[in-house]
Amino acid sequence: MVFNEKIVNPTELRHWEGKIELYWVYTSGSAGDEFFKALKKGKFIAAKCKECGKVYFPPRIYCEYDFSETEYVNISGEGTVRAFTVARLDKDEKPLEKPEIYAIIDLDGTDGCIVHLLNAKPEDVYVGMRVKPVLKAKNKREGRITDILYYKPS
Amino acid sequence: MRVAVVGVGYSGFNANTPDLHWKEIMFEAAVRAYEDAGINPRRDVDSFITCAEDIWEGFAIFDEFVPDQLGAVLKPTCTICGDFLYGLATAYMHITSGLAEVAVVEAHSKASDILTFGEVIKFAMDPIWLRQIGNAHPYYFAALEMAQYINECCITEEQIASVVVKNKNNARLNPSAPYGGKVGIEDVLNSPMVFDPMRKIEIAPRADGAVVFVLANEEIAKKLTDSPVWLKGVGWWSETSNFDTMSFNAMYAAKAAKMAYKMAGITNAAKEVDFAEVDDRFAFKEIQHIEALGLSKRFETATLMVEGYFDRNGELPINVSGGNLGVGNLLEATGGQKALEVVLQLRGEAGKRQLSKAEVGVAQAWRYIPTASGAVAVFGV
Amino acid sequence: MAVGKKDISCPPEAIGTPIKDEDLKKGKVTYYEDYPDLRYAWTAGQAISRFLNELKKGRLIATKCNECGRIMFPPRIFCELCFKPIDDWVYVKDTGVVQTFSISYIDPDARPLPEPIIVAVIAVDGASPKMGIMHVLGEVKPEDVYIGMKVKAVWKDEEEREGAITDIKYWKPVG
Amino acid sequence: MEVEKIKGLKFAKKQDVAIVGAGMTTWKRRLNETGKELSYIAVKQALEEAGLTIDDIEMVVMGSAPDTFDGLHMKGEYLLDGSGGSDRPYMRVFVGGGTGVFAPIAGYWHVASGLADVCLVVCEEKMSSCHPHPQSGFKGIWDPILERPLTPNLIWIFALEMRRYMHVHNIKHEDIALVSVKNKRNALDHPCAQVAEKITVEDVLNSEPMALPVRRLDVSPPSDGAAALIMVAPHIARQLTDEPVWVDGVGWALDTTMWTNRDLYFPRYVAEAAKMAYKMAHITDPKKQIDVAEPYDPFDYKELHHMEGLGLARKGEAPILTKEGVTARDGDLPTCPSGGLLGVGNPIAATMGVKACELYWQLAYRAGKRQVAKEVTTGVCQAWGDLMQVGTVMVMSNKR
Repeated sequence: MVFNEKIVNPTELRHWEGKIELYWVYTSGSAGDEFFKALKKGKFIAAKCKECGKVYFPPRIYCEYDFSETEYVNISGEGTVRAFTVARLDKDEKPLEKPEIYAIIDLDGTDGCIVHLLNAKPEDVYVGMRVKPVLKAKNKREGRITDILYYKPS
Repeated sequence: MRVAVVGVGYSGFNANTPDLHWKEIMFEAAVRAYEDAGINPRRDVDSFITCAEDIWEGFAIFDEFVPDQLGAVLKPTCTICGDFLYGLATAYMHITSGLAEVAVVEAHSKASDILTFGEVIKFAMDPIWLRQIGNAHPYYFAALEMAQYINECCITEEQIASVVVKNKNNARLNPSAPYGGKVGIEDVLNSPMVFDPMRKIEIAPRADGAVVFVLANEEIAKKLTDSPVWLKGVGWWSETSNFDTMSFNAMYAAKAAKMAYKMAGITNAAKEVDFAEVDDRFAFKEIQHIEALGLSKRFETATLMVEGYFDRNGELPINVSGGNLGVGNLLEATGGQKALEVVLQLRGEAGKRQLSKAEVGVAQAWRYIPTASGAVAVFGV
Repeated sequence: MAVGKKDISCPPEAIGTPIKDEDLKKGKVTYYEDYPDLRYAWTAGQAISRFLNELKKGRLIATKCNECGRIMFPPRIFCELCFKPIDDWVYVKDTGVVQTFSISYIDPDARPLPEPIIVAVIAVDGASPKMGIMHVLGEVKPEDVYIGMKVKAVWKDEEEREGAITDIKYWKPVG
Repeated sequence: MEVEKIKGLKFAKKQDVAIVGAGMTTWKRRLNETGKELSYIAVKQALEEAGLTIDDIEMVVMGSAPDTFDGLHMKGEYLLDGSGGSDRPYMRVFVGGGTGVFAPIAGYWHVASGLADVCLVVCEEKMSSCHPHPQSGFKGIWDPILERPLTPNLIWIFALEMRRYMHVHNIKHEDIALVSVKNKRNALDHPCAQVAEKITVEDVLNSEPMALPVRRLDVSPPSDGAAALIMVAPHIARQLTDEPVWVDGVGWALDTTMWTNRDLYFPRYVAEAAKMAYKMAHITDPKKQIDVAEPYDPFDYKELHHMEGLGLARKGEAPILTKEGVTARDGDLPTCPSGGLLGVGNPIAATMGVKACELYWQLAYRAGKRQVAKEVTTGVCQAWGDLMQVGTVMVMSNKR
């Protein structure tokens, strides 16, 4: 026996709607700040582990695996598509007006990658495609990842 | 010291539960588990563990709302932010470190309470590098992984479809599976492509439910029951939290399985494991996880899937319960439903879907988008 | 291999980059501001559905456990101490006694309130001792509130009630 | 079933647990570093003190309080790489504010069960991300149907509890304010402190009212910060140091969700947790056997409340001990010699840095200027959290 009685009439059952009424301000952090300030100038940087030589993108101040410090290195920001998907649903699982192509892009000169949008026709995209970033106009850049509008075939 | 499962209970699993508060589904599952074990939680249990995440529930400190409905008031009670199988690992450690003789693990899903599911998953993504990009549902992240994986392993659409077909049909024999159905390969291939190469039907829909396990050390287990199910091994592992260092090949499951198998003394999983319940919240994940658990070789799994090797009457049945594709995405209770099915099979209490040979079973769960973490538990009689 | 020396002082150094709100506003550091839409519809369930429906009728309902004999308020569908389902539903009075109180000058976001509000834990008459709920007090000056004060619920008009805890506007002193 | 008969078996652990290193970041209102970077800084320091590298770490425990602060769902997963959790078993434990001592308790069971010989415990909190105010993050701690519609502020529960405590024992606010004065002064010696200062009782009583009886200086500030602790098996400890600090006992307990149904004057959840920890540590008379204490002090009355829960003072007696100077750094029972949350800061879970880490440093005689005057062998640290519900207690000793 779990319960002695239960409500039978469904109109007597209640629910209560609510929202988490907060917003958040995320600082980019030490490495992030360095990257976005460079991006504002149109430059790309990655972080190289001083110990094992692994080059991280997104850059970070530590090597994830040996916990030693890193140093910043310049990269071109261009890369190669490793995988992609054509997303057709929005956050509420309703159809998107225009499908978005997301791609994992291995960046040149790094062991890392970026996940970003591709501006191309879905049927033209292929694994191994060379792509380059398209940035916002210099005066519109805010120091965020969205300063990169999208990647496009190069 | 050996650790046994001496009682299991569950509530659900349903697509929606408009009549019960999440506390009430936890209570239902707990009462059934204590009844099954023949214990009184107010007197006999030394430690209570709940597996939950704040934002799945819509709370800031969910731990507050845990004790009452488990019978845990003023007793050692805690929350593990992880899947149910992480909770099992914690209970295992509580018992082997002598902190507890009897420990209770609970996990639940009240997914139907969440109105903005896509937004909630997106909230788990790195705010600086990933969350801001695009407007699509975060399912895209799993689709990227799928795209890379099927490309690497040359897996075809039909092979992925056969996972859906198997699980949806298995679920038809499971009275607690809300998403079972007579589905054929054609039906899957006709399902709309929503995140190419992923189809809508390959994404597990959400479900509500709660699972409670009672675990005990060897001495107490033998007093409580003549035929305990042993928790032979448990493992959990995290790859990384960053998309750039993730393997996209379920390394987390492989490493967790290695840890669990070592504890259980299993050297050749493909031979020694009789059946398994693996995470299939996206259809391709099942193939990935079968490989990671060492139940078949890389590049061969998809072929074996089509050949019926993993069917209910196949060599190595996988997801006899219907898996997540049949039962639903149970959030942190996903591993709970899997462990529950394994225990029921080992006890011979699985009803119409009972397997003829069930002596060693494995349950595996992943922590969902956007993580690369997961846990594995090995049970045996 | 012993590295520890008794004379080292821990923590050896304080690392971290403190920043001020102005640094964000002036753009000295980069940041991202996010307003996610995290919405829920919590199922009220057996006990609370009934409680809310009774509030709409201007009544307070509690539950009873025959094993420990407690009349529990706010109601729940199980007794958490005996770990069994409840045995009965009973109405309790809309009067009670202040167990403890506070005078709050701030709102949930720590902004100052125009007028301080008085919040209290009120043990409701008819339930077991100390079975209280949190609510606000009204029609009383902050300096006149005391622990042990008898209070009574002031309800919204019937047509305004929606089956919510706020159907009670506040509790006012009696006697 | 008769479990009682064989209860004697309990605490038959596989191996003892020692602490060999700790570290923490500075604690400030807002730090530029991300949560991952803060965790990394704390871990790096702990590894250095222990003389270990990240490769020596077998498992990682993360302690972090509600996700609403950092603003990340599954924030344990997000913090993973900076905490050294990459390519390792990694688990996040959570009991709200009590996590600061609960995370090391989890580290204890990882090692005591024999699953890990070296376990890293990391606690992190970045409260400044949460807007409009870090306190807003607590909006979600209330029951969504019964309490949230009343638009409560977190401070309410403390004010209600403090009022009840003052009423039952007839305690004056001046006596309670002494705790704030003591801890903020102690914090002057802590390099990471956020609000260390010399203040007087009058300053506290005249500070801005928040939710009376609670005033601004009765409260600890919101902070960003992280802390780390390394727990190891005896055979590892012996290789690293001649004088490790041992974990003698752990305990935790969670009280009912229905906080309005309890008498708030006594923290029975702390008392239950202490009972478990003391039993394990063979402590029968805490007043005599405990040399130094780090009870949780997010509010000044809370230190007193918790001393009573820990059995370090009789009910209602803690304010008298404080007045007599017993709890000062050179007193008979130094309490919060670190400066506590009131002085160093309150990055919720990361308060491990002034609770478990500080107790370790005191017992290892590494607390520098904060080292208490008397000789110490055994100490207790404690944290508390949720809706005035959870007590977590750990007893440590530098003698085996």
